[in-house]
Amino acid sequence: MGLASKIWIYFLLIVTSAFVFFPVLYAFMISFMTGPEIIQGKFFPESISFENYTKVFSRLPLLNYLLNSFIVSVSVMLGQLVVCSLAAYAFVFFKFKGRDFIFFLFISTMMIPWEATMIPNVFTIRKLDWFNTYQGLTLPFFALAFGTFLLRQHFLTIPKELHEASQIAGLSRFRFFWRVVLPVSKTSLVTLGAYGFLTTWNMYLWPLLITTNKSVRTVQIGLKQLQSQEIATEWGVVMAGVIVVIIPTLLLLFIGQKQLQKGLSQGALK
Amino acid sequence: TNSDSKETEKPATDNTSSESEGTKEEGTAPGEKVTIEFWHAMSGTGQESIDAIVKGFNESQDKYEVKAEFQGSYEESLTKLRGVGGTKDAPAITQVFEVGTKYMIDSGYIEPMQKFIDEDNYDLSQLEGNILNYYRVDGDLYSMPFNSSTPVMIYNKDAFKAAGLDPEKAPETFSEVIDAAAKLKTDEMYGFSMLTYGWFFEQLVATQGGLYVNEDNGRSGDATEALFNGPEGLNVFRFLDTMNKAGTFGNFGTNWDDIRSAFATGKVAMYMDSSAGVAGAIKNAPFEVGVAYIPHADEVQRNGVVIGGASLWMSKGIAEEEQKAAWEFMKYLTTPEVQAKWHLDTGYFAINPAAYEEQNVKDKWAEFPQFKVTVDQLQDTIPGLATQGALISVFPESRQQIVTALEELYQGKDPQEVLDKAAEGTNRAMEIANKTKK
Amino acid sequence: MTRISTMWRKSVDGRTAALYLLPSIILFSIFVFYPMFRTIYLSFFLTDQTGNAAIMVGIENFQYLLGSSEFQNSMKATGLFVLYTVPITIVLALFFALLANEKLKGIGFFRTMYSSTMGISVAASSVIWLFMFNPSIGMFNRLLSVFNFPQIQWLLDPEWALLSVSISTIWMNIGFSFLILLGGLQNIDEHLYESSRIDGAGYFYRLRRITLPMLSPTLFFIITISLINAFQTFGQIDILTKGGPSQSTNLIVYSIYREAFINYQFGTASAQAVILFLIILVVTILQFKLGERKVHYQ
Amino acid sequence: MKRVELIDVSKSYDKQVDVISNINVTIEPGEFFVLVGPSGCGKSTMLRMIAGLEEITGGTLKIGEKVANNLSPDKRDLSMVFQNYALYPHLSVQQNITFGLDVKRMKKEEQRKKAVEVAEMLGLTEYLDRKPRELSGGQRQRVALARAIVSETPICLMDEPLSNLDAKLRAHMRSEIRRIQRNLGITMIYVTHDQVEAMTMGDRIMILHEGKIQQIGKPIDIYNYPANPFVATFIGSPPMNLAKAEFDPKTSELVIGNALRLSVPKDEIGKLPRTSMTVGVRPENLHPATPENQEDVFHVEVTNVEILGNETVFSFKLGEEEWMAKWSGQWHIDIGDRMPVRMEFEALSIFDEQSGELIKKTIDYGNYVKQQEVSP
Amino acid sequence: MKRVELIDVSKSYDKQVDVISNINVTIEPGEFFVLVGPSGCGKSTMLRMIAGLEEITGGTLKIGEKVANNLSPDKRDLSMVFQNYALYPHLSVQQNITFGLDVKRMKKEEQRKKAVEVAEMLGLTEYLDRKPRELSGGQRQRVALARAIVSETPICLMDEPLSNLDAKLRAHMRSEIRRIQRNLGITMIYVTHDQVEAMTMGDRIMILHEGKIQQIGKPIDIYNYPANPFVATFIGSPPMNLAKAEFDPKTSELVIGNALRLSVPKDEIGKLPRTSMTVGVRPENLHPATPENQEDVFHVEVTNVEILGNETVFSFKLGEEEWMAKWSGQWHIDIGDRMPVRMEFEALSIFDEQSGELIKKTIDYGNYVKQQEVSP
Ligand SMILES: Nc1ncnc2c1ncn2[C@@H]1O[C@H](COP(=O)(O)OP(=O)(O)OP(=O)(O)O)[C@@H](O)[C@H]1O
Ligand SMILES: Nc1ncnc2c1ncn2[C@@H]1O[C@H](COP(=O)(O)OP(=O)(O)OP(=O)(O)O)[C@@H](O)[C@H]1O
Ligand SMILES: [Mg+2]
Ligand SMILES: [Mg+2]
Repeated sequence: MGLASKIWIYFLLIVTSAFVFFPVLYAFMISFMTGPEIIQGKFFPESISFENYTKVFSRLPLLNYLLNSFIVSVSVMLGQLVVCSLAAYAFVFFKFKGRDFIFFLFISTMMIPWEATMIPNVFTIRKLDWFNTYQGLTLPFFALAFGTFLLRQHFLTIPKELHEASQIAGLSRFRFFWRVVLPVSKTSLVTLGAYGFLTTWNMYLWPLLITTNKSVRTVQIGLKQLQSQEIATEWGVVMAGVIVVIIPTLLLLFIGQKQLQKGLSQGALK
Repeated sequence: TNSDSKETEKPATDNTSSESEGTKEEGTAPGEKVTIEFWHAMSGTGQESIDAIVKGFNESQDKYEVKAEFQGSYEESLTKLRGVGGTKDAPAITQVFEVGTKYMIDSGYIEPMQKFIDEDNYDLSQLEGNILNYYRVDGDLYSMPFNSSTPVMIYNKDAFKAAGLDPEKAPETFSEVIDAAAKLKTDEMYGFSMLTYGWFFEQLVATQGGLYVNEDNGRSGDATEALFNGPEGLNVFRFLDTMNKAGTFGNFGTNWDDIRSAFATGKVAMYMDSSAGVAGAIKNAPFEVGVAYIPHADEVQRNGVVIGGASLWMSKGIAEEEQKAAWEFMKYLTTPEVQAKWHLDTGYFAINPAAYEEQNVKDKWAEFPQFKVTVDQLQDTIPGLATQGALISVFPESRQQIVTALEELYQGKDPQEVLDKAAEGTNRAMEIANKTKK
Repeated sequence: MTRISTMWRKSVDGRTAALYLLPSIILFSIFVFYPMFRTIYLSFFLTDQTGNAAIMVGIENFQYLLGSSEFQNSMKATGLFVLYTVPITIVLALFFALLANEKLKGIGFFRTMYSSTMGISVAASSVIWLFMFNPSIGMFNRLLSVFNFPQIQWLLDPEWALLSVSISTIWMNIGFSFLILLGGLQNIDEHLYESSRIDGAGYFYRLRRITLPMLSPTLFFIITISLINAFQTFGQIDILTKGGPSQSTNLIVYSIYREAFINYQFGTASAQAVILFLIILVVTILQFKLGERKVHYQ
Repeated sequence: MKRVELIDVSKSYDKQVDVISNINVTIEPGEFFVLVGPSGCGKSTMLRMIAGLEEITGGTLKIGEKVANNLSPDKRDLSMVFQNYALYPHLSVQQNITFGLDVKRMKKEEQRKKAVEVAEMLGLTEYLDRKPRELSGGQRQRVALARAIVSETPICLMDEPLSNLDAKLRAHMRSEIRRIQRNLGITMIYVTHDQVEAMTMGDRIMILHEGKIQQIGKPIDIYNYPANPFVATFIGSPPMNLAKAEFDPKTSELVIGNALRLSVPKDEIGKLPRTSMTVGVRPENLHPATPENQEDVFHVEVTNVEILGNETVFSFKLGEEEWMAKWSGQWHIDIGDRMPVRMEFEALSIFDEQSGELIKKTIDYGNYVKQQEVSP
Repeated sequence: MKRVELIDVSKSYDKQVDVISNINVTIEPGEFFVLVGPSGCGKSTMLRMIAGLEEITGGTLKIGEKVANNLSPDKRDLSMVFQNYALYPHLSVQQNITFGLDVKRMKKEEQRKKAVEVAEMLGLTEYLDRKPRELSGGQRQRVALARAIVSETPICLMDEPLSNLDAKLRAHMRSEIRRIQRNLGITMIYVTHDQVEAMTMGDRIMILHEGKIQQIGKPIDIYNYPANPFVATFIGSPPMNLAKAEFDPKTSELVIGNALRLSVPKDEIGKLPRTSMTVGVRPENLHPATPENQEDVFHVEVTNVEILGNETVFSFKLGEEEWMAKWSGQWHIDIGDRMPVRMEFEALSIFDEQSGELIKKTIDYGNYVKQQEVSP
C-alpha cells in the first residue's frame, strides 16, 4: 500500500471513528459536571468532580447489580452458544425432511415482537415459580433464532472437504462438531458471544418484570432508578450511571476484539 | 404452588396456615418480625427518601419489617402487579399513580383503605382534605395518598423585570398570560410553555369548573362520554392556540427535563410544572424564580387544582398479619415528621398539613417562599366534582389522546377539531372498557 | 420389513438432527410459540382490564385497525423508519468495516471504536442522544447556533422527529453491523485478493467483483436481521419521543406497547402484533426469495 | 486387509450424464491398485464413492463382504489423501497428523510417537508446530499423506498424493508407501498422473476414460499389450505413435500413413485384416539405424527435438501424424535434420480400426540376461 | 517483454530464519526461466515476492528497469498461476478466465472470444458455465492456467501449473505454453517438479536449495555438469549415483566406495585430488556389459527392480551406498541376480569432498548423427 493511500485511510479512520465515538465521550464529559454546568451546555467540565459517581454508588447497590448482570449475561451467553450452535449444526450438516421449513420456523421467531410475548411469558415464569431467580432471567433467552442464523451462515462457509476428511478419520457427528466446526467458527462464536452478552447486559424490561427485589436484579434497572419522572433528573448522576454501566461492556468488546483478531488470523479457511 | 388458588379463597382469619404458607421465606414464627414488601415506582431522589423513611419505620418498632422495592415506572409496576395481583405473591403495599385509581378499584386485587380506617378508628381529618377527595369514592377512601403534587406556573422574575412586568405579580387569567407572553417574547425567549402532557390540560379544565367525563366525572357510575371537548376544554386549546399562532408559545415536547432545561437556560419565561419540580427549578436557574397559581379563563372563577401523583394500595389475599403491618406502616407515613421529611426531600406535598408546622419545613419556606405558593394553591382549592378529579379506567389512554391533540394543535390544526377527535378516542376506549368489564 | 428398516436407517439423520434441535425447539415452544398463539387468540377478542379475553369479536379488531388513521400512520412511520435506517446503517457499517479491514498499525483501536456502540444499551444511548437533541442545551442546537443556522426542533418537529430518531438508531446499530461485516470480510480467502491484484484489479473493481459477492452471505444475514430489528424498534422511541410528536414516530411496536401496557387493550395490541408479524414475515420471505438467490455460498 | 468390490457402479451429478458408468472391478485384499486416466475422467469421483463421500447413483459397492452403498464414511474404516489436502486450518501439523488417532482414542504419548515417526519419514519434523497456512504446497501435501499413513486402516485411498513433490522426494515416497502398504497388508487404491508411479507401484492398473474402464491389468502387460489405441497412447511417455495403415497384398507390405512401407513376414500375413487398420509403435522402438543394420530403415525429417538428459526425443511427420522417437543418450539433432530410423514389424501393435481392439501384439521385447546375450 | 532482476534478495517470515537468502539473478526479457528445488525450498515464496504478494525482507527487485520492491501487484503487469489455483468460487469458469480482461475493460465480446479460444486449447470448452467446485482437480488447474494465458502480460509466473494433469495432456500443454511464450515474447518464470518440464521447457534452469541458489544454467549443461552433488542428485531421475572414492597412487586406480576399482587414464591422474573425493555416475551410464566389451566390468547383486515400460531400473549396493542403473528396454531381472555392469572412467563426475565443487566433468556424451557413426 502506498504512503498516500495509507495516510488517506488513516484520515478516514480517525475522522469517522471520532464521529462514532463522540456521543460516548460526550456522556463521559457530562458525568463529571455539576448541574448548572450541564444546563449551560458545556462540553468540557470546569473541574473533574467525582461527586456524581459517589452519588451513583451510594444510591444503588451497584456492585451487587453489576455482579448479577455479569452472572446473568455470562449464563445467557454460554447458553446461547450451546443451544444455537447445536441447532445451526443440525441445519447445516444434516440432511432431513423439512429442514428448510423448520429453519424458517426458527427464523420466524425473530419476527414475533418481543413486546407481544412478554406478558404471557411473565405468567409462565410465575407458574414455574421462577420469579427472582437466575433461571427465570436467563433460560428464556437460550434459544435464539438470530444466533442460529448467524452460526448457520458461518457453518455454510466451512469447506466441505473438512467434513469429508473428518468422516474418513472416523469422527462421529458430535465430535466433528466439537473438534472441527466449533474451532474453525471461532469468529462467529465470539461475535455471537459478544452479542449475547451485550444484549443480556442491556436488557431492562424483562429483568424488571420478573424480579421484585434486589437479590438478582441487574444493572440496567439501576440505571433507570437514577432517572426520575416528575422530579428533576440529575443528568450528571445519570450519565455517571451510564458510564459505569457501559464500561464493563466496552471493556468486554475490547477484549473480545483481541480474541476475535487472534481467532481471525488463525481461522482463515483454506 | 398449586395451593395458590385455595389460599386466596381461604378466609384470611385462618391464622396458622396462612402464616406458614403465606409468607414464604420468612415464615413468621411467634416473636419473629412480619416482613412485607412495598412496591414503588420512585426513582432518583424519591427513592432515596423512601429508603430513608422505610429505614426509619423498621427501626422505630420491632414487630414489622418493610422492604421497599423499586418496580419500574408506574406503568411497569402496574403490569407486574397484574402478574401477581390477588395472590400471596402480591406485595402488601403498591404505589399506583392517580389515574390508575379506577383500575385498581375495579381490579379486585385490593382491600379498600376505609376498612382499616374504620377498624382502627383512624382520624382522617388530620390529613389534607383536598388530597383525600381524589381517592375517595362513594365516601370510602380506597387508598392512602402518598406522593401528591399539583401543577403550578413557574416564571422567570428577571425576565419579567426586563420586559417591564411586575415580577411579584404573575398573570392570573388566560388573557393576562397571553399579554405577558407577548411582552416577554424575545429572539431568544418564548413567553409561555407547557409540557405536552394531558395532566396540565385536565388541570386547566378543572380550574374552570369543567368536568372531564360524564357521570359526575365518573364518580357516580361508569363514565360513558368525554366532556372535555366542551367550552372549558376549548378555552384551554384556544388559549394555547392563540399564543402558538402569535409565536409566543414555546413547544418543548413531552419530556419533563427538556422543558425544565429550556426554562433554566432562558429559552422560556413562564411554564407549567409540577409542584414537585419547583425545588429543581430554583436550584438550576441562574436567575430569580417565581411560582404562581395556574391561570384560568377570564370569564370564570378559579376553582383550583386536582391532585396528581400516586397513592398506596393495600393488597387483598395476603395474610392478615401482613395487612396489619402494612397499615401500621401507612400510619407511620402520615405522621407529620415523616411527611415533613418527604416534603423537603422531594417537593411533594405533605398529606398531613401538620407537617408544615415542623421547624425544618418552616426554615425551608423562609428560604424559599415559593414553596408556600404551591401549598396555598392546594388549600385554596374549592372542593367539587371538577377539582375532585375524574375517575375513569382508561385515563392513560385518554391522556395520550390529549397529547396527540395538543401536538396537532401546535401544528396549526383547528382546536375544536382536534379536541373532538380526542374525545372520540376516549369514548371508544371507555365503551370497550365498560363492555368488557366483568 | 426391509423397507421399514431402510426408511428407519435413512431417517437416522433426521432423528439425530432432532436431538440437536431439541433444546431450541423446547425453549421456542414455551417462550415464543405458546405466547404467540396466545397473542393470535387474543387478537380476536376484546379483553378486560386484566388482559383476559372477554368478548369474542372475530376480525373486528383487525378491521378497526386497518381503518384507523392512527394505525395507518403507524405503518407509514414504521415503513419510513425502516427505509431511513436499514440501508444507511448497512452502507455505513460496510464502509467502516472496509476501512477497518485494512492491515494497518493500531487498527484494533479503530475496530473497537467502531464497534463501541454495540456495547451501549439502547437505554443508555437513548439517554445520551436525548441529551444531544435537547433543544436548549443539546449539542446539536448549540453547534447550529455557533454557525448561526436556525435552530431545529429535533424531536419536537413532526418533520424532524422520525429523522432524528433514525439518526440515533443508525448510530446504535452501527457497531453491531460493523462487527458482523468485519467478521465476514476477514473470512474471505486471501488468495482471491492476491489473484485479483495480480490481474490489476483496482480497489473498487475488487470490491464489486470479489468482496461483495464473497461477503454476500454475511450481507444477506445482516440485511435480514437489520430489517427485522428495524421493524421491532422500541427502546429509543420510548425514551426519545414516546411516539410523538403528532404520532410521527409511533412505530408499530411502540403502539403495541402502548396499547398493552398503558391502555390495557390486549385485543387490539395483539391484533397489531399479528399484523406486524405478518408484515415482517412477508418482507423476510421476499428477502429470502430475492436475496438468497444472489448469495454465493462456498 | 479388505476386499473392495464395485458391481455395475455408476454415478451422475445432478441427474445429468453419467460421469462414471458401469464399473465392475474387484480390488483384492492387500492389493495395490492404481487408477489412471485423463483429467476429469472420474478418478476422484470413484475414490469418493468408495469413501462414502459421494452417493452412488447405481450399482453396488462392497467393502469386505458387506454391501456398503449406504454405510457412512466413518464406518468404512479407511483413510484417504484428498487431492486438495483438506487440512484442518485450525490445527497444527502434528494435530492434523494425529487427528484420526485421537478420534480412535489412542494414548497421547503414542500419538506423539507416531506423529514424530511419520514426520521424520516425510521430512516434516521441523514443521510439526506450524499451521497449514505456513507451509509450502509440497509440505501440505505431505501432511495430508502423513495423516493417511499413520491411521493404518485396512483400506487406503490416495488421490494424487505426490503431485506436488520433487522427483527425489517422490522416488523416496514411492518406495516408502509401497513398503508400508506391503508390511501392513493395506488394500490401496491410488490415483496418479505419474507414469513412473503407475508403472512401478501398482499390482494392477486400471485405466479409466470418460468414466468407463479401458483396461485392467499388470502395469507391464498394459504397457506391452494395450487393449486399444486410447490405452496405447495414454500409457507410456512419449505416447505410442499411431497411424492408419493398409495391407498391400501385392507387395505383401504394410503401408503406414501413406508414407511408409514395411514388409510383413510371411506367417503374419494371414493375421492381418484386409481392410485398413491402426498401427502403433512405441517411440523407443524407433531405433537409430546402424551401418550394420540397414533393413527397414527409413529417413525422416526432424520437426522438434527435446533432450531430456539421459534420452533424446524427436518428432517427425509421418503422413498426417506427428510421430516421436526416443533414443537413449543425448543426441545432437537439429530441427530439419534427416534421420535414419529403423522400425521392425515385430515391434508394431495393430488395432482394429473400428473397434479399436488389439489384433497383433508386439513381440515380447524383454531382455533376458540369463537366457540370451546381453544386447541393447 | 521485461527483464526481472533480483539483487541480493532475501525473505524471512516473522523475522525468523531466512527462507530465501541472497538471491542474485537476472531473468532476461523473453526468457523462459525454470525454477526447481526440493519441496519447501522457497520457490513459491520467490514467485510471490516477484508478484508483490509477499514483502521483500532484503535486497532489491527490479522489473523492467524500475525498482519494484514496493510496487503494488496490480502495477506490475504480470500474471500468475497459483499453486493452489485461487479460483473465484462465486464465478463461473468463463468469468474466472476473463476476470483479468474485464479488469482491463476489454469488450465483452472480445473477452468471450478469447475465453472460448483458450478453453478450446485447454479442453475446458464444455465446462465454461460451471462453478469451480463442480470441476475435477485437473480441470481447476487448467482454469487457473487459462486465466494466466489469456491475460497476455509481459511477465508470467507459473507455480507448478501442470502438476495435476495426466502425461498426455501435460505434454500437450508443455508445447502450447512454450509456443505462446515464444510467440508473445513473454518473460516466463516457471516452477516445476517435473524433470521433463524442467529439461525441455526452460531456456535456463535455476536450482534452489534451502533458499540458496545452487546453479543456474542451460538444462543440458546442468544435467551434464552439475555444480555440486546436490544438483547432481536433484536433476535426473533416477538421480546420479554418488560414492566416496580415493585414488590409489600405487595401482593408479580409483577406489570407489571401498568396493570398486577403476583404472584411471594416465593424463587424468594429475587432475585428481590426493585426498578422498565424491564420485558420481548417472544410472544410464552404467551399461550392460556386452561380450565384446569386457573392460571395466563388475558384477553387482540386484536389490530391487522396476520396469518402467521402455526402460528398466535396478538397484544394487556399492559399499554403503545404494546405486541404481537404468537400462533401456524391458529386462527380466530378478532380485538377487548378479548382473555384469560396465562403467567408464570418462562417465564419472568427480566432486571435491569438502566444498562439493565439480572437479572433473563427464566427457561430452553427445551422439552426433552427422559427424560420427550412429551408435547407441
Ligand atoms: N506464512 C508462512 N509462515 C512461515 N513460514 C512459511 C510461510 N509460508 C511458507 N513458509 C515456509 O517457507 C518455506 C518456503 O516455502 P515455499 O512455499 O516458498 O516453498 P516451495 O518451494 O514453493 O515448496 P513446494 O514445492 O512444496 O510448494 C517453507 O519451508 C515453508 O514452510
Ligand atoms: N459437483 C460436481 N458437479 C458436477 N460435475 C462434477 C462435480 N464434481 C465433478 N464433476 C465432473 O465430474 C467429472 C469427473 O470428476 P473427477 O473429479 O472424478 O475427475 P478426476 O478423474 O479426479 O480428474 P482430475 O485428474 O482432473 O482430478 C469431471 O468432468 C467433473 O467436471
Ligand atoms: Mg481428481
Ligand atoms: Mg510452492
